[in-house]
Amino acid sequence: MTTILFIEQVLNGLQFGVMLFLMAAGLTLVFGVMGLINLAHGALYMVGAFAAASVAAATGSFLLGLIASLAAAAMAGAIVEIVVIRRLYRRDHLDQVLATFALILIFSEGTRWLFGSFPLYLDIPEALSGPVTLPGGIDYPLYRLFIIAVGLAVAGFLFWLIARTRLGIRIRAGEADREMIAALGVDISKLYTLVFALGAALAGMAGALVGAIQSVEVGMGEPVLILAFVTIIIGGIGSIKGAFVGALLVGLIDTLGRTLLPIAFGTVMEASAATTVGSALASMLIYILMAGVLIARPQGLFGAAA
Amino acid sequence: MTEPVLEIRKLSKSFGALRASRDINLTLLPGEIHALIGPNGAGKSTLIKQIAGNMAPDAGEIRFLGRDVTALDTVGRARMGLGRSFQISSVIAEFTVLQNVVLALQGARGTSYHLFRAVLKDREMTATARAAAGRVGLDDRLAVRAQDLSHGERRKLEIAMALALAPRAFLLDEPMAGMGAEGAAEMTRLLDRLRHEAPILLVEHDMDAVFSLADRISVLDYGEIIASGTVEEIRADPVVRRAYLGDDAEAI
Amino acid sequence: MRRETIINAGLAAGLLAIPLWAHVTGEIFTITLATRVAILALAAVGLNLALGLGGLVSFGHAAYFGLGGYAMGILAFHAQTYDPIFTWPFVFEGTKQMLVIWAVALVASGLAAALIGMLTLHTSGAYFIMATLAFGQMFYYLFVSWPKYGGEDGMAIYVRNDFPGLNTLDPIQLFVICYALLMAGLFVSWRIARSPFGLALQAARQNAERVETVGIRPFRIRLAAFVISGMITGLAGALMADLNRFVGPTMFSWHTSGEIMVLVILGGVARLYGPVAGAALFVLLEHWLGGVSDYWLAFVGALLLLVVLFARGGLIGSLAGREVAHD
Amino acid sequence: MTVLRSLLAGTCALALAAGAQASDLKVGFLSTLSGGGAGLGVDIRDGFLLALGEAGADDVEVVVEDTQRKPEVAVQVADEFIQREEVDVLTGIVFSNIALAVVPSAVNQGKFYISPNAGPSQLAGRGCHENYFNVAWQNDAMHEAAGAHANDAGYESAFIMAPNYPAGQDGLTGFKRFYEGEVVSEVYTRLGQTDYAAEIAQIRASDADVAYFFLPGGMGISFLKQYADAGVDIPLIGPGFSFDQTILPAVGDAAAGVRNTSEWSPDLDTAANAAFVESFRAAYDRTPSMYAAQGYDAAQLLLSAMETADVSDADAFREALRAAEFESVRGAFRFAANQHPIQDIYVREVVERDGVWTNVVVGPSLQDHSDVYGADCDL
Repeated sequence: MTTILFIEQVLNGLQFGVMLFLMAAGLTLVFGVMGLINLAHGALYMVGAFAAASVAAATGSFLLGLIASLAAAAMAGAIVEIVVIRRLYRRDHLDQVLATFALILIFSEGTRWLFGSFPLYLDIPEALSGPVTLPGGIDYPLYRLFIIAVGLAVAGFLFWLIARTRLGIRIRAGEADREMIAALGVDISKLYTLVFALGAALAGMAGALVGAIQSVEVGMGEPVLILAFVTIIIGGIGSIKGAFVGALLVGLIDTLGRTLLPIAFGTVMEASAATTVGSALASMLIYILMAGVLIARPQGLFGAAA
Repeated sequence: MTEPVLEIRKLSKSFGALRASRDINLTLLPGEIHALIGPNGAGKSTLIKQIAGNMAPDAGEIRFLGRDVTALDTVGRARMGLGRSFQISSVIAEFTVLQNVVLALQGARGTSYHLFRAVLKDREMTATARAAAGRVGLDDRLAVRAQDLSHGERRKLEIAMALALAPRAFLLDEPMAGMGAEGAAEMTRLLDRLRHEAPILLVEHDMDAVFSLADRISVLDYGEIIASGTVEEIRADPVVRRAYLGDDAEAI
Repeated sequence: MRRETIINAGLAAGLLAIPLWAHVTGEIFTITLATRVAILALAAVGLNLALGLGGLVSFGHAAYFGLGGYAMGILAFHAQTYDPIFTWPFVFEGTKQMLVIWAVALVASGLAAALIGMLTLHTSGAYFIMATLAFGQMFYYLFVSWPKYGGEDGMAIYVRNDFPGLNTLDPIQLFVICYALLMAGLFVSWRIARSPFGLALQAARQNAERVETVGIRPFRIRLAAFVISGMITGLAGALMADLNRFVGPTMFSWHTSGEIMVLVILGGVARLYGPVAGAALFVLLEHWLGGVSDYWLAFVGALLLLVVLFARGGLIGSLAGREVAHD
Repeated sequence: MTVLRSLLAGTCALALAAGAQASDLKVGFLSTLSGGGAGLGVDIRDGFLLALGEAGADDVEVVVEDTQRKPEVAVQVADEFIQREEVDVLTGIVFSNIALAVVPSAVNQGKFYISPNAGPSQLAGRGCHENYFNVAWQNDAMHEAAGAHANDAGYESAFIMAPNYPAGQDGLTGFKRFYEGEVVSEVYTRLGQTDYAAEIAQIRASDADVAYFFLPGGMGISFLKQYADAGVDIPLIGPGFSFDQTILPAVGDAAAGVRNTSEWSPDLDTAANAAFVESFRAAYDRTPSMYAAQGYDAAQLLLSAMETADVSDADAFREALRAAEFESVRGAFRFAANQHPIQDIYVREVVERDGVWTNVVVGPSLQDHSDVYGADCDL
């Protein structure tokens, strides 16, 4: 493998990781503030992608589609929070898991009912399409660089939001003590709806951004959801920093493992067997990483000690 | 001189800049009630947690029955015979009184991996559990769920659970907390009898109880033992009067 | 008699009587459905042990269900090809004997549960849920990308495995086997609930700190419960594979985990017969709702949501009322 | 179990009016109609029902059920069809793994199975069965045709890629069976993978003359979009699955001009095909896919057999099916000894026509093609 190819794969891993971060950040924020585990987060990702695809198709503007994805996912999130999730904060995790599992079924089949069973079309905007040549002669798709930039910008925004703004103070206070923040006179239920909608909007935006280079179809959120869980376990629940580091780790290890392992096995065994074994092992790498973290630091890399 | 049952040597624990335990030395001798008193925030809870094994000290040593148990966890210390009650009642809420005591019994006996024996059909076991419940006066409440007990009854249940372990030492964290005068008096009589079973390290705010029960008293302030001695010595100690008893000193 | 006891007896009798009646009238498909109910119920009995008694919200029980299924698939596959599974340190041949298959299924799922349990039981709450889910999914990816045993295609076993003295191809006889195992599973879980072990397990769910102070290690108790739980679900997986004469990696998918959990919830968490009621209800719902609309899964979702929000005791809870203390 | 039942609307009434006819036939149609891959099942079903409706087949009753793309659900559905509905013929399965789970047991119980899609090698070779008819293709056919096309086009080195699952491995084996150039790299991706940046980087670095990929469904959509965006100038070829009418609209111009192989194309110049495409568009308001065409042919095959034989006489009915006396929308069609097709495979190109992305035939790739597995079949 050449250095150029390696650098390109690192960029790919970075882009994948940044995408995972958008998913994991919403999940971890909702968990940190409300103590809620939300399986339907992947459904919000799907909602974002479908909203973007249909608005982009109707208006011809990717930007409008992206805005629509944010709005639709945030709205879906807020509605879900008010109608269902709100009743679950005082319940145990089992009830939360089941209710949000039920929401997945409803969202998936509802989307299929609205949009049909065929994948939708969503394309990269003209201005961002095609490759650019990076220093060192690497041809790399501009759109993927754009995703990396957006992801990093969102990460920066979130760190600023949590650390510097009034909302952030309330979020941090909410994590520390629900009763205290209620005593401070903050309307806690409004805060929760807001945080949930924020998490949903992040997921929706991830769905729209990724939808342009992948298939916009029902069920597209589920594999990402599982990876987001792995990310959070590695990074530590409730920690935005943990989600960021975890997402980049998962993105890089998964991408590099997929390309490097078959090559590594190829040096010791016959080529087609090496690709099979290498691919099989590569698909398990991040789970092995997760197991390692669970053994060494059960609370995750940046999680507060239990 | 008899060997102490429980011995704490130079125990220290800090949380950042806060030194919650500073070089604490403490012994518990056979047959005695040793009371540990101190104002809120003096570090009593931190000390109890370290003795029970919930928290590891930064430095120092804890010896129980002549053995260094500093590295042993809660379960190991419980198995050696350290019977503990909690400051805030901690029982199994959905279990009946009898089930709670039986649970403690099977913990002591190590029978928790029996899969197929009906636990409440074991006559010897339930008889022993009944006896322990009887000792604390809960014999007519055996079939009541712990969550339906009164506060005072739950405190008694905790003592019964500690008793069922056939402990070599009791570690009781404010057993009188939240009890009325009558309940406290009853509990005082109970503890008075218990000392013959095993010595008691008693953390308590109720000064009447402490002064009537304790053979020795140690006073904790800012994580430090500032005085230790008999009831009379503590009453007379000027440092204690100033630091802890304050204006109420006259009342004692 | 307590009302719940009567309901339980009714469920046990009904699940036996309906297929027997169907056998007499020649409604073979009803027997197949009843067999499916019995097997799904057994899988849920396994989960209920961890979930109901131990409070361990495992979202990865599909791993054990799938391992049980693949134990059957791999053994039967090697029996078909006469090629031993491994030859070192001893020769291990494939087999078509259900009893051997069950033993292997129990051991395999038990070992996996022990391993996953050791890694995840140090965590709690949401961590535990996500970690079990992720490990279950790991098995899914492993079996999807393992070409020897069919990969994503899975394996079809064309002839059902043998049970001494019975003809397993006869639907009613297969049903009787599954029903007997379900009853055995229920018996085990009934005895465990009343045993010292069950007492410690339930105590650890409610107040782990208290359990420690009486000298019991919650981790070990939970691990043991998790292993037993996984084994029962694994056995159900082996039976399901034999009913379908097919195993595939979807047995490992997290949807399977979710479904097993839904069975427990629909029936009633920690109720002895909750899994039976849940499985029966689920199979019937599939049947009825499937006819109503293409999008029937949305209705299942809505129903599940309503149960979680408003009927937390599940079916048995609604019928039998509040649980009374174990006497 | 899903009981999605769609009795042909008018059919039922007509059958009642005509009284019970001797040639009554009951079809159990089980397919993936919900969740991922539902689009393919829906197209097969629509094509199948269209043919029955056009023929006014009032003596055919169809029971439709969803398999959710889960083999274990499909097995349950098949049990219900056989045990409760007592159907004579089963059909409809989209995916090979589901066919492998259902077909052997169904045909062993004396039922006929007509495959409108999916032709796993096991069922073409040693596992062939007298009651199993494949009216679509053996799985390798399109890959083999793509290998042959790569030779014809003069590509001397190829990068080949498929998901790491049996159909993927078979696909690449099929390609290599006919391809004579050098395979510079053989890559297996994860099933259901959505991001192909890593693989695209490898393709770019490989400097091959052509990249051959088999990524059905959403995987293909993702790959094509990302490949187009990456600006790699190595041409692509693929099997028809990756360029089908069910996914082309979602891919858009990312697939423009790509060559692919299929036994059918909407512009294929036969009278039967022109009529089919027109009536499918009229009935469902969309361009039919290859899957719809196969569903249509499956129904035609069934109807043709019913004209000469009664299903109650299994041997006669089997002979009638074997004769395949129907006008396939793909042109010449007949069965080989293993009851898999002997047919032409075409090279198609993706173009935009009347605002719709679709395929047009460029030319033949393999003529009178049948599979290699038939040699192992004892029929």
